[in-house]
Amino acid sequence: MSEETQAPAKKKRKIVLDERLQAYKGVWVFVEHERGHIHPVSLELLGEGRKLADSLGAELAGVVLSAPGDEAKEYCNTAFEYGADLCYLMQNEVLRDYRNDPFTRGLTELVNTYQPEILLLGATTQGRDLAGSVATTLKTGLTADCTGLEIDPENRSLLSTRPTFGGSLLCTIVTLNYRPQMATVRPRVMAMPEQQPGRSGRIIEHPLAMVETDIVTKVLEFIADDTRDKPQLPFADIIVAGGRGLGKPENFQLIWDLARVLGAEVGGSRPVVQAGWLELDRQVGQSGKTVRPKLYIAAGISGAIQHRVGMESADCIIAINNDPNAPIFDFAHYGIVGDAMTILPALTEAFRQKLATLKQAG
Amino acid sequence: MSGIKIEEKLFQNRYLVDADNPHIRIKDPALCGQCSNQPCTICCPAGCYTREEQKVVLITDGCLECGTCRIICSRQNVEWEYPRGGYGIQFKFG
Amino acid sequence: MSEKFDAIVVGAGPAGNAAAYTLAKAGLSVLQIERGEAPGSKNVQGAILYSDALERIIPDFREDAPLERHIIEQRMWVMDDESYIGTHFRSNDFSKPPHNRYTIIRAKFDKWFSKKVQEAGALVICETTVKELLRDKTGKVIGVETDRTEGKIYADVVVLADGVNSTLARKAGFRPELEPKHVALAVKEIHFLPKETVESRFNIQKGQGVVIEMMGKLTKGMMGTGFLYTNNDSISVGVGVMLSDLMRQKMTPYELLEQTKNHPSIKPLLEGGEMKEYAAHLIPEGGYHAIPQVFGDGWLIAGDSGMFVNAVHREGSNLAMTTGRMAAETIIDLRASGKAMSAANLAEYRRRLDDSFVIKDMKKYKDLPEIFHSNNQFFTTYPELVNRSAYTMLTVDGVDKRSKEKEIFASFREQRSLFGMLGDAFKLWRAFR
Amino acid sequence: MHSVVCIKQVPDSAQIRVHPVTNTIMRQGVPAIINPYDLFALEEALRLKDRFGGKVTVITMGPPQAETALRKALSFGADDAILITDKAFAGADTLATSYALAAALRKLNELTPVDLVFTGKQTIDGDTAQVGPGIAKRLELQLLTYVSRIVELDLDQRTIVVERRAEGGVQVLKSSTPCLITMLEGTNQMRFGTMPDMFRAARYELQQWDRTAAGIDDVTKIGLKGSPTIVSKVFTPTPRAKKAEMITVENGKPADLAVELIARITKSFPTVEKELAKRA
Repeated sequence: MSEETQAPAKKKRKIVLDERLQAYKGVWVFVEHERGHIHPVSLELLGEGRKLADSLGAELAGVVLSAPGDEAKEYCNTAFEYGADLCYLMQNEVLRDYRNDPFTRGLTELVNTYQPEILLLGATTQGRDLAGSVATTLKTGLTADCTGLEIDPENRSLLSTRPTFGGSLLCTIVTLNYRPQMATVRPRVMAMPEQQPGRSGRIIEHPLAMVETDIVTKVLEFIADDTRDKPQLPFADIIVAGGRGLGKPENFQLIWDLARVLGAEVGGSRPVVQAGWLELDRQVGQSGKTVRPKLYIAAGISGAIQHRVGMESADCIIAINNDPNAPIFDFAHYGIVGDAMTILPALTEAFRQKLATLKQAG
Repeated sequence: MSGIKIEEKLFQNRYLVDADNPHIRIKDPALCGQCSNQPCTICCPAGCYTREEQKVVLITDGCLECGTCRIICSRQNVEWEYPRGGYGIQFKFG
Repeated sequence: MSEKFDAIVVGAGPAGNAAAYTLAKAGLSVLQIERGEAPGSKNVQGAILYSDALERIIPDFREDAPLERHIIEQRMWVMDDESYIGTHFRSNDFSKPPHNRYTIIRAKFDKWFSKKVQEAGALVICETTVKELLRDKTGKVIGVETDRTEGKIYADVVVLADGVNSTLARKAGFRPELEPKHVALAVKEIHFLPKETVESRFNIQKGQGVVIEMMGKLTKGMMGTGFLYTNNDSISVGVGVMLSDLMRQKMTPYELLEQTKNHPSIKPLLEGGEMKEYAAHLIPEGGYHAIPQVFGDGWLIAGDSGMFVNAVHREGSNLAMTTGRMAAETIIDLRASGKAMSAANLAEYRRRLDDSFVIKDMKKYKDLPEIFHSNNQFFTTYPELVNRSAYTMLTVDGVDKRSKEKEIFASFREQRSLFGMLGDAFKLWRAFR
Repeated sequence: MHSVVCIKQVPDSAQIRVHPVTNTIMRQGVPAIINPYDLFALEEALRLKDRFGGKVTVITMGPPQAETALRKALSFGADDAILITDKAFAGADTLATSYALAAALRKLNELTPVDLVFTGKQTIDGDTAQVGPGIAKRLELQLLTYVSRIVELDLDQRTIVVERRAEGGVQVLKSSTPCLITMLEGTNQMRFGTMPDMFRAARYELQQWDRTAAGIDDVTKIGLKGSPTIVSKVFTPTPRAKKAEMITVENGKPADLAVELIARITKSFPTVEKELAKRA
């Protein structure tokens, strides 16, 4: 939907659901899996789906499409432990590796047969590829990268909220007289629900009438990412970042020391990358990476807006700067005014002890 | 300087940065060491020139292409060109 | 097969657009090259549009040109640190169309002007920077080379309207580098406010505008001026000082702008505004003596590139449009009579400028830059004295008026001495006669 | 070889600001640009043209002003440009958009057979990444999304091998043309157009198609009517400008500061505590 040409609906358009669509019930979550394990986003969506199903008074179902074998049963059991009441299971050799054609055919078949009112997928490269073609095949509405999902009490329809215009605004999207209401959600947006070991549910198997010769696109091979050397800042949970306030490139070693103890990724502001202290892949900010770690430690970074827009959505931000009115103290959670060169080693030591105590306790 | 952050002002502007192809260059950094008052570090309206120990560091990302640095450099040590066509500052109002 | 045109115009500011429009309207094959993403992306101005210069090019411009407000009130302020004394001239005649002056926003205005240039038949190509002039063995300019592959383009004549830095003329050796005392650096912001707030704050109706020119201690002892112009739903505020003065001061341009915005008389006018852009630009202030060679074999210079600015009256864009138009008219007349684009023939352009208000005005104030340059008391002492005197006269404190007058004269004499004041009066007379 | 690249003119969202005090949307001075992701698609098509020869056509669906985006695409080296514009398209969401573009592509295919259709990964104003898959489904084209490299292309055999970004790795797929490719960002860098291309773009007589010219007869499928989703409200996120809690200790020794900081974190940030436990 293109925002700028669409004026928000002035009067609240009364969504009247025609007869045929009344029958669509239940909330489905597409369970994405890759080489033996479920993608975490699917579990987060089961948590979100549980909430939606409860407020609708409907059932939550996992949808598993995979090659024949016990693994698929495992995926269903895990889905039950994260809240699913039942699982639709479709097994066929053509579903071994993800390909658009068979997965679209399979998911569309299930939807047309068992008619859910809500279908959620993870906004991964697989989820977005599949959601786009399934929504078009079903001729229904799809909202991507949602940050909030809730049920409109008046007419039981799904209200999906998502960022627009580069994230500076949010908008709420409603699917009109079409079912199912589809939405994708990015990883790490929804909270991970508690696992309830031993929780079970029923499985409904459904065949997919397709053979390999029906499918044009073949998978020649799969090259796994070698994550060791390439910095993965956008996916890091803990980041230690340094700025020009550290004074000299040698002082950056203190950042690396703390990061090693925390198993964290190292990042930096634009000036240090420009000055050649750090490689471009590690630059955080407007013209670098956008990161959403759980913990972001910033030492010697003034926190100019060009840096802030790249890291302000971190869960917990710690700022160390010798300038008391550095802008970073306006939005960090905790601040220490002091010399990073002495505070960083102290922090490294304190965290090492903290991890040691956790180890004994754990 | 009472803590006016030039970055806050430049953040409002629209730039098409010609990545790693800066249009202005300091010809001989050593000359800057001998320059007593380094006026470029004061007069540049976008704060592109910053003093670092003896040297002067130039980051052209926020450049407003006014030409001041070329004119005031007493040693004509600034190689000043316009950015490539379509790059650099793009004024929304001007 | 290389491209060949009757004329190439470099730059899409007021001078370039005026030249390209006039040439295209006369049926010449014209190529206009602009380095910005669009005409206006690289241009900065206060900005006031003087209708007269544009009327001679596009008489019916008011029908669809993006104009902000027509100006009905001019305020001139002489500033002290906490006060100003000045004149406000508001006339209802200014409200009667056709309006004489408008505030404009250059990015929108230049894009409109460029559309007119294209409708007139000129070929406009943006996002392309002209690197240097192409010259034949005799040194005659025969075209330009751009920064794109296969970038050589030929023409009988090239109009250089590439702005104050005048890079092409400098590189070709047609003119020397700019001197700090011949140019001012202006920094400017635009603050957005609801239309109603602008109108209530300046006591104006829909479409009406107020402009303020400021001088005095605002520029902290440097020679320069400040300005505040009302646009439709925004306010342009800025300050400009001579580069030669700025070099000696330890104050950055954005610090000077911040202090200007916080002056007690200005701060309330900007209250609640949202700053949407910060710009900087050089303004030619050298006046008549700084005008370079403006014509030669196969080339002409128009606009800021030729230093055509009458600083004391804040007139630049009208001189740019006029010089652009006259450059084009000279080329058209030479072609009509089958004459070559030689320096001798193109000298006619300079002769026409000499007969026009452009050079006459600039000649009138030719000594002003020098005088003001070495007499910054006009920017410090006198503004202070005038403001203090007004304060003294207007404060009712039981002191009799004659004593107040004595005190005021004493303060003038003490600061400037009788002889000094006589000298200053003579200097002002010489600068403005 | 004939490639068609679908591009969209979008507001430069990086320039859109939210007023810090009134929280209103500041839209003044927001220029329109080519959707940045589409440039990777256009560059890839131009590189294939450099290798195999043939033609690159650029199409866009939008208001008349979208002409500037097409001229910019021409200036990079595209050969033809078609603007699909009609009042009936206003308010179209991705489903209606893919319907209209698919119809136009059918028409184009009749004029000159199309080998590859390119779209960007998504748009920066809609971010839905649905138009590509939507067009492919409607035209029965093989869909290859998040393509990072075109490994092989055999025009006679009509086969193509690409590398596609998947979760945790790269899939190498072999498929057949005609197919629809959405390009991953960062896979290439847009070239700097030559002067002849700039001239051609400035002089190009733009082709405009309304809905009938684009071969659309069923008006209920386009514009607001053909859109299953509508925007019910647009609002600004509540800004969290809460000042930092400053950590200080009497003796100001760094070691004590560090311990005090960690204590505060573990007390009010359980997720961080859990994360640390994982790494113990």
